[in-house]
This record gives sequence, C-alpha cells and structure tokens, in this order.
Amino acid sequence: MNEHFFGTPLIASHHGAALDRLSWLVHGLMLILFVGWLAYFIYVLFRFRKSRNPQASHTGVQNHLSTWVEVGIATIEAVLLIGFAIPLWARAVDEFPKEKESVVIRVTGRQFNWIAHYPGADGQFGDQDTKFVANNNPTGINRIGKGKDDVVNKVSSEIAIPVDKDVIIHLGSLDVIHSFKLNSMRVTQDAIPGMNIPLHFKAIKEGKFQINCAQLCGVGHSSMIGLLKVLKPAEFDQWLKTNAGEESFE
Amino acid sequence: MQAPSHTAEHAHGHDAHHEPGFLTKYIFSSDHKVIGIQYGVTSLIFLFFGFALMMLMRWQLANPNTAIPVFGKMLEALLGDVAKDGIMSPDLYNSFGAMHGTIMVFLAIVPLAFGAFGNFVVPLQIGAPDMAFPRINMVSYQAYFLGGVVMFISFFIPGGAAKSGWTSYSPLATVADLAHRVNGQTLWLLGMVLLITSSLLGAVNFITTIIQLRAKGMSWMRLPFFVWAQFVTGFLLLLAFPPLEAAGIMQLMDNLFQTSFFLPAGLSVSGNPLPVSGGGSPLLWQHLFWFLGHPEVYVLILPGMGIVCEIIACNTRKPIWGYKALVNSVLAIGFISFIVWAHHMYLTGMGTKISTFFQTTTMIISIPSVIILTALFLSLWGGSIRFNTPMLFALAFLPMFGIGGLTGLPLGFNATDIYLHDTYYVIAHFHYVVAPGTIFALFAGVYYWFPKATGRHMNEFWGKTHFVLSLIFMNLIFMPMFMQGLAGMQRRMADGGATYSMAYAKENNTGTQDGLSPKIIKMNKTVSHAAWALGVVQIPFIINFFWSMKRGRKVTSDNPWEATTLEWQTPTPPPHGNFTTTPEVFRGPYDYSVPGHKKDFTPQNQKV
Amino acid sequence: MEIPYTVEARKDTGLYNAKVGIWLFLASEVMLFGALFSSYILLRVGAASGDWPAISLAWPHGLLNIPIGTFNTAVLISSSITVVMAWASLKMHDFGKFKLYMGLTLLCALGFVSIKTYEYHEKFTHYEVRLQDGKIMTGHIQGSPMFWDLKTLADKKITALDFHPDAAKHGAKAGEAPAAKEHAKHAPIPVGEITYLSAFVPKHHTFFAIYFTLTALHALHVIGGALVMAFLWLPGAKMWKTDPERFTNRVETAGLFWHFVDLVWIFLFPVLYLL
Amino acid sequence: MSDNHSTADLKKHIRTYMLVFLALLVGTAITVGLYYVHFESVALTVSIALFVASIKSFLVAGFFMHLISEKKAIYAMLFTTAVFFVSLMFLTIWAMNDYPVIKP
Ligand code: HEA
Ligand code: HEA
Ligand code: CUA
Ligand SMILES: [Cu+2]
Repeated sequence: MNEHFFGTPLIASHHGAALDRLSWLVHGLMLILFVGWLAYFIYVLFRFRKSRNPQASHTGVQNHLSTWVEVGIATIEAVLLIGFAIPLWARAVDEFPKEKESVVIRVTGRQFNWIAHYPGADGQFGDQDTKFVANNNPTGINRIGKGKDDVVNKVSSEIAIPVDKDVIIHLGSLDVIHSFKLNSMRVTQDAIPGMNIPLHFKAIKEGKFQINCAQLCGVGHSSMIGLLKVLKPAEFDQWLKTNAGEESFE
Repeated sequence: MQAPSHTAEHAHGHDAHHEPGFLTKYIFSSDHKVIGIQYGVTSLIFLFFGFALMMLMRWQLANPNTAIPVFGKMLEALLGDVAKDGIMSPDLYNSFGAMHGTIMVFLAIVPLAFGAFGNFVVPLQIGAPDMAFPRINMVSYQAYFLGGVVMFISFFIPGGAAKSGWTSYSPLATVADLAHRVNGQTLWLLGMVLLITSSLLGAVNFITTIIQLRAKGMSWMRLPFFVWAQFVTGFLLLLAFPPLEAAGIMQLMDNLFQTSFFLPAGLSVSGNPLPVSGGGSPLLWQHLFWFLGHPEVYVLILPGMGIVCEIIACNTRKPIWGYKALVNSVLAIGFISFIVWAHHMYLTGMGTKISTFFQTTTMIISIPSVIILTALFLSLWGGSIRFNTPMLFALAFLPMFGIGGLTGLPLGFNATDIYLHDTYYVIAHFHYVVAPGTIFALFAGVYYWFPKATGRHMNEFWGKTHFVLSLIFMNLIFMPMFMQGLAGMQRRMADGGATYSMAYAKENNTGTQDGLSPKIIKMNKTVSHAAWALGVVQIPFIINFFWSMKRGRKVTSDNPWEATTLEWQTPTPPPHGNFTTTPEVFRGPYDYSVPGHKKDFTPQNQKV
Repeated sequence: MEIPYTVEARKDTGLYNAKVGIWLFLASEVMLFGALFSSYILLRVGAASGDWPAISLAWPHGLLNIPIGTFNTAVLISSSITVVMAWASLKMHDFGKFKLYMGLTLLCALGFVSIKTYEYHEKFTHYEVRLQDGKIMTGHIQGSPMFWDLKTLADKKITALDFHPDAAKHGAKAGEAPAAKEHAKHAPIPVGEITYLSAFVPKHHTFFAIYFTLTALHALHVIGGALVMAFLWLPGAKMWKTDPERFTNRVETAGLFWHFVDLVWIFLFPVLYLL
Repeated sequence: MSDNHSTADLKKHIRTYMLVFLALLVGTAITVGLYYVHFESVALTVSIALFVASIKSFLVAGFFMHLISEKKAIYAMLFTTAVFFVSLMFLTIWAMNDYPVIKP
C-alpha cells in the first residue's frame, strides 16, 4: 500500500503523511459502511420482491441491531475526530515553529500571480505602505532602511524554499480572495485581502512543485499557476542572491 | 402582512356556476394545486436550462479552447465576444458556472421540491382545503417567476451574467465587472432578493398551513413523513434566508453605491487602487452566505427524503420502520444545520478551537442522516416490494445519497479537508447528494403523483428506460470526479485543469512533479460524454411527461397505488377545495398490511 | 371546503391563521435585522482605533443628531401605544375611538418618516474635506447642496469652495477632533488644494453605509406598515360592519407588525446614535 | 383573541399599556442621559444601553404584542429564532477572533 492516499500526489511535507493516514481511515470506515449496507440492500431487494414475498409484514425488523450500528458509527466518528482530526489540525495549522529558526516569507496573491517577499540578509522585513506602491513594487516595500536588502521573486509566481527547514508564510492578497494550495505539501490556505494569515510547513523532498490557486478569483483563475522550488540550503541562498535587487517581475 | 383579503374571493368562490376564466384558473390562480403545477413546470424548465449550461461547459472542460460544435455559433450570435468563434471564454465559463449553481439550487431544485411538491401534496396530505393564505401563495410563485426572469435576463446584458460562483464571494463579486455599473452581479442580487421573498412567503404559508389546517384527528404523530420534511424545510427557509437577504442588500450597496461592507481598505485591482472607503470584511460575507448555505443544502435534500419515504412505504406495502426516529432525526437536522456552516470555511484561516467546534457539529449532524437512511433501509425488510418506476427512483436514491453523504465525512474533518477543499471531490460529493440523490427523488415524485394531478399514468416502459439509463450515466459523470479530486484537480477551472497538467509542466519546462496525469485529464472527456448522454436520455422523460398528460393510460381509481395517505382519498384530479366531505383521520400514515384487515392498506380516514 | 381558522382560533394552538403567519414572518424579520445588527457589531469591532476623521477607518462617534433622534424615538413609541389603543377600542366596540387612535398612529408614522427625511438631508449636505496639507475638516458648503464630490466641482467649474467648517464635533470633548480647533473660520478653499470631498453618504464611511442601510430598511418597514394601517383606517374599515371579528384580527395583526418595527428602532436608536 | 376580554378587563389592560408607555419613555430618557454622562468605560456604556433596550423590547413584546398571554406555539418559535440569531452573532464573532497566530 502506498503511503499517500489513493490517487493523491506524492507527499513532500512533514505533516502530509499523517493527513493521508487520516484519509485512509475515514475512507476505510466509509467503505465498510457502504459495502455492508449495499450488500444488505441488494439482498433485501432480491429476497422481498413482490413475486417472492407477496404478503408484507406489518411489523418488519424487530431487533435493535441498527441502533448498535448507529452507535458504532458515532463512536468511530468521535475517535477519528478526537484522536486524529483535531490534533492534526492543531499541529498542521496552529502550532507554529519558532520564527527565528524558520524561513519566513510574505506571499501576496493578486490577479493572477503570486508575489514572494523575503526579508533578505538582515532577517527583517522592510515596512510596507501603499504610498510606495509602484509597478515594480506592487506590495509597496519601503526600500529605505530595513527593506533595503529585501528580496522579491523576479520570475512571476516563483517561490523558493529550503528543504528540511520550517517555513512560515504570511499570506495576503491585493485584490480578491485567492487560495494558496500546495498539493504535494498538503497545504491550503485562503489569501484574503485585508487579512494577514500565517501558515507553516516543512518540505521533506527537494524538487519543483505546483502552486495552485484554489479559490475562484476571476478570468485568469484557471491559469494562476505558480512554481514552488524546494532547494538545498546552499542553492536556496544562491536563489535569494539572484533575486535580490529592487525590481520584481512584471 | 396579509392586508388585502383572500377571503372575499373565498366567501363566494365555491358556487358551482362560478367558473373561473382561463387567466384566473391557470395563470393567476390561488388554488394550491395549480400553483404547485406552475411551480413544477417552471422549475423543470429551469432544471433543464441549468443542465444545458453545464452541457456546454462540459465541452470546454473536455476540449479546452476549441469551438463548440453547432451551439458555439449560437452562443456567439446571442452573447457576442465572450463566445468568439464559438469558443467559450473563461469569462463565459465563469458566468455559466455561477449561473448553473444558482439556477440549479434556487430556481430548480428548491422550487420543485418545496414549491411544487409541497404545494401540491401537503394540503392534500393533511386534509386541508387549501393553503392558509392562498393569495400569498400566488404572490410567492409570482416573485419566484420574476426572480427567474431577472436571472435569465442577466445573461444578455453588457458584461454578461454573474461570474463569481454561486457563492458570490466579495470582493470578487464587486470587482469582477467594474466596467458596468449595473452588471450581472447586480441582477443576480436583485434576482436573489425576489427569490428570497418568494421563499419567505412560501415558508410562512407552509408552516401556518401545517400548524393550523390539519384535519380533525391528524395529530402531529400521524402526519406523513413528507409533511414533516416540508415543515422542517419551511423553518430552514424562514430563518436561514434572511441573513443572506441582509448580505445581499449589503453587497448590492457595495456594487451600486460604492460602500465597503465587504471590502477592506487598500485594495488595488490590476494595479489601480480601488476608490472605496474600506473598513469592511470579506469574511463577513462568507459567514452570512454559509449561514444560509448550509441549511439550504438540507432544504435541497429533506423534501427528497420525504418523497422517498412515502414511495417506499407504499411500494413495500408495509409501514415505515422507526417513524418516531425519523421525525426526531429530521428535527435534529433542522436544528443542527444552523450551527455547522463554517465547515465551508475551514481554510479561511481558522484556529483550532473554532474549527473543532464546527467539525464536531458537522459530525454530529451526520448521525441523524445515518438514522434516517437506516430507517429507510430497514423499512424494506419484510416488505412485498413492487418495482414500478417511482419505486426504482426512490430505491436508487438510497445508495446515491449514501455515497454523497459518506463523502461528506472526509470533507467534514478539517484535517482531510485541507487537501480536499475546492477540488472536484467536493463537486462529486454534493452532486451525488443533489443529482442522483435529490433529482432522483424528485423524478420519483413526478412519476408517483402524476396520476393524481392529471388523472393519467405515465408510461412505465419509458419510465424504466429513463431510470436505468439515468442511473448509469449519473454515476459515470460523478464517480470519476472523486478520482479527479483526489488527484488534485481544482474546481472552477475554465480549462479543465490543463494548466495544472503534466503536459503543461513539460511544455513550459517547469518540470513539476505533481502535475495532473494524462489519465486524470482524459477523464474530463469521459465525464462530458456521460453528461451529454444523460441529456439525451432525458428525452424519453420529457416526451413521456407531455404525452401522458393527454394520452396516458387513464387511472381506474382515485387511489391507483393503493396508498394510505389522504391525497389519494380525493377525487382525481382534486377539485377546488380538495375534499368533497371534510376528512377525519383515525390512524397513522402508514397502515399497510395491517393483520386482520381485508385489504393490505388502510387509509388514514378509514375508521376500521 | 372552506379554509378554517381564518377568524376563530384553533383549539389546540389557540391562534388564528393570520396570527401564526405574522409571528412566523416576524421571526424571519428578527433574523434579517439580526444579521444586519451582527454585521454592525463585527464591522464596528473590527474598525481601526483612533479618532475619526483623522483615521478615516476609525468609528465616528456622535455624528447623528441626538435630540432629534430622541424625539423620533418618542414619536415611534407613542405610535405603538396608539395602535394598541386602536385595537382595544375595537374590542370595546368603540369604532369612533378606533378611528381616532388609528389616525393618530398614522400621524406618528408620517411624523417619523418626515423627521427621518430631514435627518437624511442633514447628512447629505454635510461634508468632509481633506486638503493637500493633510488637514481634514467637516462642515457645510454654502447653499447646502447635496452629494457633491470633486467631480461635481470640476463639472461646475468651481475654483474656490465656499466651505463652513463645523465648530466642534457633536458631543465630543473639546480638542478631540482635529476640526474642533478650526473654530468656524470660514474662507473659500481653492479647489486645487482639495484632495478629497464627500458628503456623509453611504460610501463615505462604513458607519454611514450601515447607518443608511439599517435605517432605510427600517423606514421601508415603517412605510409598509403605515400603508397597511392606512388601508385599515379608510377603505378597509368598511369590514367593521360586515365582519367585525375579522376586522379586529386584522388590526391586531397589523399592530403586531407595527410593534415589531418599533422594537427594532428601540435597538437601532442607542446603537447608531449613542454608542 | 380567543378569550373574550370583558370591558373591565380591557380597562385594566389599558392602564398597563399606559404604564408601559411611560416606562418606555423613561427608558429612552435614561439611555440618552447616559450618553451625556460619559462613563469612562465604553463596555459599561454599551452594556447599560443594550440592557435598557432589552428591557424596553421585552415590555413592547410582552405587553403591546401580548406575548405574555400568548400560547406555547409562539414561544417555541421565538425561542428557536432567538437561539439561531444568537448563534449567528456569537459564532461569527468567535470565528473571526480565532485564527492561527504565531507565538514568539
Ligand atoms: C443536499 C445537499 C447536501 C447534503 C445533504 C450534504 C451533506 C453533508 N455535507 Fe455537503 N455540500 C453540499 C451539499 C450537501 N452536503 C454542497 C452543495 C457543497 C459545496 C458548496 C460549494 O462550495 O459550492 C457541500 C460541501 C461540503 C463541505 C465543504 C467542503 C469544502 O468546500 O471543502 C463539507 C465539509 O464539511 C460538507 C460536509 C457534509 C456532511 C458532513 C454532510 C452530512 O450531512 C452527510 C450525512 C450523510 C451520511 C453520513 C450518509 C449516511 C448513509 C449511510 C451510513 C449508508 C450508506 C450506504 C448505502 C446507502 C449503501 N459538504
Ligand atoms: C441542486 C444543485 C445542482 C444540480 C442538480 C446539479 C446538476 C449537475 N451538475 Fe452541478 N453544480 C451545482 C449544483 C448542481 N448541479 C453547484 C452549486 C455547482 C458549483 C458552482 C460554482 O462553482 O459556483 C455546480 C458545479 C458543477 C460542475 C463543476 C464546474 C466547475 O467547478 O468548474 C460540474 C461539472 O461537471 C457540474 C455538473 C453537473 C451535472 C452534469 C449535473 C447533472 O446531474 C444535471 C442533471 C439534470 C437533469 C437530468 C435534468 C433533468 C430535467 C429535465 C429532463 C427537464 C424536463 C422538463 C420538463 C418535463 C418540462 N456542476
Ligand atoms: Cu487566484 Cu484563483
Ligand atoms: Cu455544509
């Protein structure tokens, strides 16, 4: 059996396997229920058809087996909920790694690409203000002071991260709601204008992965594809260097 | 308010020689049966229209950016540049997608399930002469019709129909068409206000009717389950719709008067700052929408369950198993459905506490559904099952709803929803519930009550053909979507996922490792073929429907299915005022095969 | 068969049809206004902190005319008592009194709507101006025109705006608002210096957006209710002769709606005017 | 309205109505008065204002709308509505205030 769930793409993040395990469990439960009921169903349709059973019974089923089945379903659901779903969510979505020990990126969605903003060598993000917004500076980074060495991706929608290191992304949007979805990382988070939502994950596989936009955002929604590069630490530093400089893509 | 009187008309509306003219009889009738049929025909037409939009979209999904044969040219002639050279532009795809959802939910299924069947059947089943407020009933239909007209017109105005999904999330809904001040979204909102008004009037009417007009002896626990389902549905509409109306009004203000209820400050659309004051919240819209949205999905399913329940009881010739449990479950669903809405919003940035709350309630609400399905399944045991067309559709409802319902569970667990959210898995989940689920239940209802409404049967052979082929193609459409969803195919993709495919990665040298495989992309074609085939196999139904009205086999008795509920104890078709003598009820709704009785059914109004 | 319980109450529910209907309708109205009310609270809580208009996202306090609002509340409450009295008069078979009280109710309704119109007009002629040097003022334009903005100035080819700044914000402590210090100094402002001009219209600020939305929706309810009562007062009153019980029920039902409208205002007034 | 009020009964009712009317006016006066008093704590002002408004609304619903003497059916309905309204308001507020945060 594959470690990732039926048909899903490879798992490239730390928490991905746990998530797919839950998927296996839930679908297992569903399958058992469905097959059980279906077998019963077909049997009953056959057994109690009119030509075979011309006189119906007024009372029907007398035992309370079904109650036990129902209680059973409820119990299993409770176990999956308390044992798996809630802790998994807490871990994958809420419990953040230390910012100091992670790569922190500001990712901003807009129609129809992603802007990635790295703090640069000083490890600090420059201030942002609408008054600095310009064609080559769509998120309005103040290039004086802390923002001097900040790095912004030069190739549209291309984001790089190092492998085996916690990544924290602060997600925002300039215009409408987008959704930042990394299938192989099992990460999805809506990018909502006016909000700044943090998300985190740890890539465990190197390579190139897709960034999908998973929220209808206008005419270009279906082609708002991005590229996530998971690089060796040295390559990552190199990538930052090549992307340093004032101008971003466009 | 019901200031103008309906009573004046009623005071002398029953004189035998007072025959109403054509207009008052068929167009401006206040008779619940006529209104029911008006609702039925209108909503069936919308159902077909909504399906037609999807059949066109399925071309685009199967063959992205190629001209649609035959219809492409027509689209271009009708709609202009959005269908240039017969190719569906992404804009048009988005419009059609949003309108497919809207039309199916608000103009087809709800009016058919609640408006049509509710209107026609409920007063008959509870032994009432009509709805409590016949005039309001008429206005309710008219508001619905008007809402439909507004929605329909919106396709043809500059800029085209609404294109922000049936969910109309702000800010997209506000900024999607800035070029036109009155645009598709504006008409969508106006249409929605009309539809909501219609639903509210309908709900008030239904609930009042069920509370007040039950015949003598028709106690709450003797109501047919269908009536219970409609009763709860009424409450869902009554209390869940107003928040959407409020949200609609606010979005209308945003669109027309540049307010910013749902817009934060500092937005810039394609590089230009949006001149609004800001201070609003996009999430507020989502909360208000889904506060309606989730109860709404139970509005889509409960009447269907009610219909299925009636038909199963009648065609197994035995009482429904666990009537009390059914009633309690449907009430529980009604209550809990108001506190699960945010499971549609897990990924908008929710903390552990709140998402735990909502996924817990979501799991809890699945239990009454399981109970209902179990009860229906167990009802089959010991029956003498007659496989006529209504019964076939009703039976198929069970496993189809089962699949749809069960796949709701992985969506309901917030952790698994991280991956599944907004993929075709969601599309498959809810279509299993509403298409082979509710639509089948509604087909069953049409075949079942057709003889009561028209005095003629529909053709059995063509009915069964319709059933078998619909069942096959429905599954061929929606089963592959689960696989596509699991493979990571996003919904609302105007190119059917082509940009996310491996082919794309290769062409553009991005070399990503998680593109959609050719197998998954090819499924689009399979699904589309199945969808068009499903369209074709509706032809027997449409012909059967109209042909049988005039030519179908005449019923030989008022109770052709030998059922127990009151609607079958009236003349066929029932006259104005429904019952010739005031009915009195002596027993529960499903007294089939009572030991010691001469016949295998004992109508509710039969004393012994 | 006749529809039963149109006039007399059903035994087990103790209600006649219209009463069930109106209460259900009111329940849905609770959800409608409730949703708007919740929105108000959410937007209010989410608003930036600071002084309006200096931080234009902050919540403006006390911009509405409290004495007038208080008076209007009293008017609406009075109409509630007159409408019960109208119903009670019918119960006591005093048709003349009914006419009187119903007339008074309608008068109150008319008064309420007129006062509301006046308040609206007051807002539509009240402006915020922002100048190039960052100064922000509120006040009136000479001649009190409505709905002006920068485009109007351009269209009208106005070069200097005859602007009367407010002395101080209503009810605010002195020195709180930037405009407060700007003591009614009145000199035409060159249009070139103006960067922003807007009347207190819905789009000006989320507060006005929700204020106008809520009160307009409420006013529509007032007008709707008043129309129904006007019908019952004049042409509909004929029914008293033919079917007094049904007529009394109608007055009661209309009254229930009217009280609800009053009730909504009881919440709207403090929330919009005072908090 | 099933119960036949006698005229004497009604007279009594009318006295109640008048008292309620006065109470409403007093309530309004209190709320407005509070505004001019200006408490330090905003929460206190808000609470008092909403508390007074609630009392007023109970008076209107209870007496003018005769809820006090109404039948159970209406109570059930209104109670349900109230529950849903409260859940709409508080769950939404809760949802908007529970989001992932990075603890330093
Ligand atoms: C009628 C419509 C309907 C119904 C009944 C349901 C029922 C359920 N739905 Fe679904 N849902 C929708 C319509 C519906 N849904 C729609 C339209 C959307 C998408 C909206 C959009 O985004 O556009 C959606 C989306 C949706 C989501 C959001 C997904 C996302 O966007 O990420 C979630 C998440 O929790 C969810 C969960 C559930 C659950 C737990 C149920 C439960 O109530 C299900 C309970 C039922 C069962 C558990 C089945 C019991 C049966 C058996 C045990 C027997 C089985 C076997 C045989 C019969 C053989 N649904
Ligand atoms: C009740 C709701 C409902 C119903 C019944 C359907 C029915 C169908 N839907 Fe749809 N659908 C939605 C609600 C519904 N849908 C919603 C809400 C969305 C999301 C929109 C969004 O993203 O915003 C969606 C999206 C959606 C998509 C995804 C689009 C995308 O994300 O890009 C697809 C793709 O295939 C699809 C397909 C279908 C198909 C093939 C059917 C078929 O099952 C249709 C079957 C129809 C019939 C069989 C018609 C029978 C009627 C007659 C024959 C008429 C007879 C007339 C007379 C007798 C007068 N739907
Ligand atoms: Cu961005 Cu979809
Ligand atoms: Cu839901």
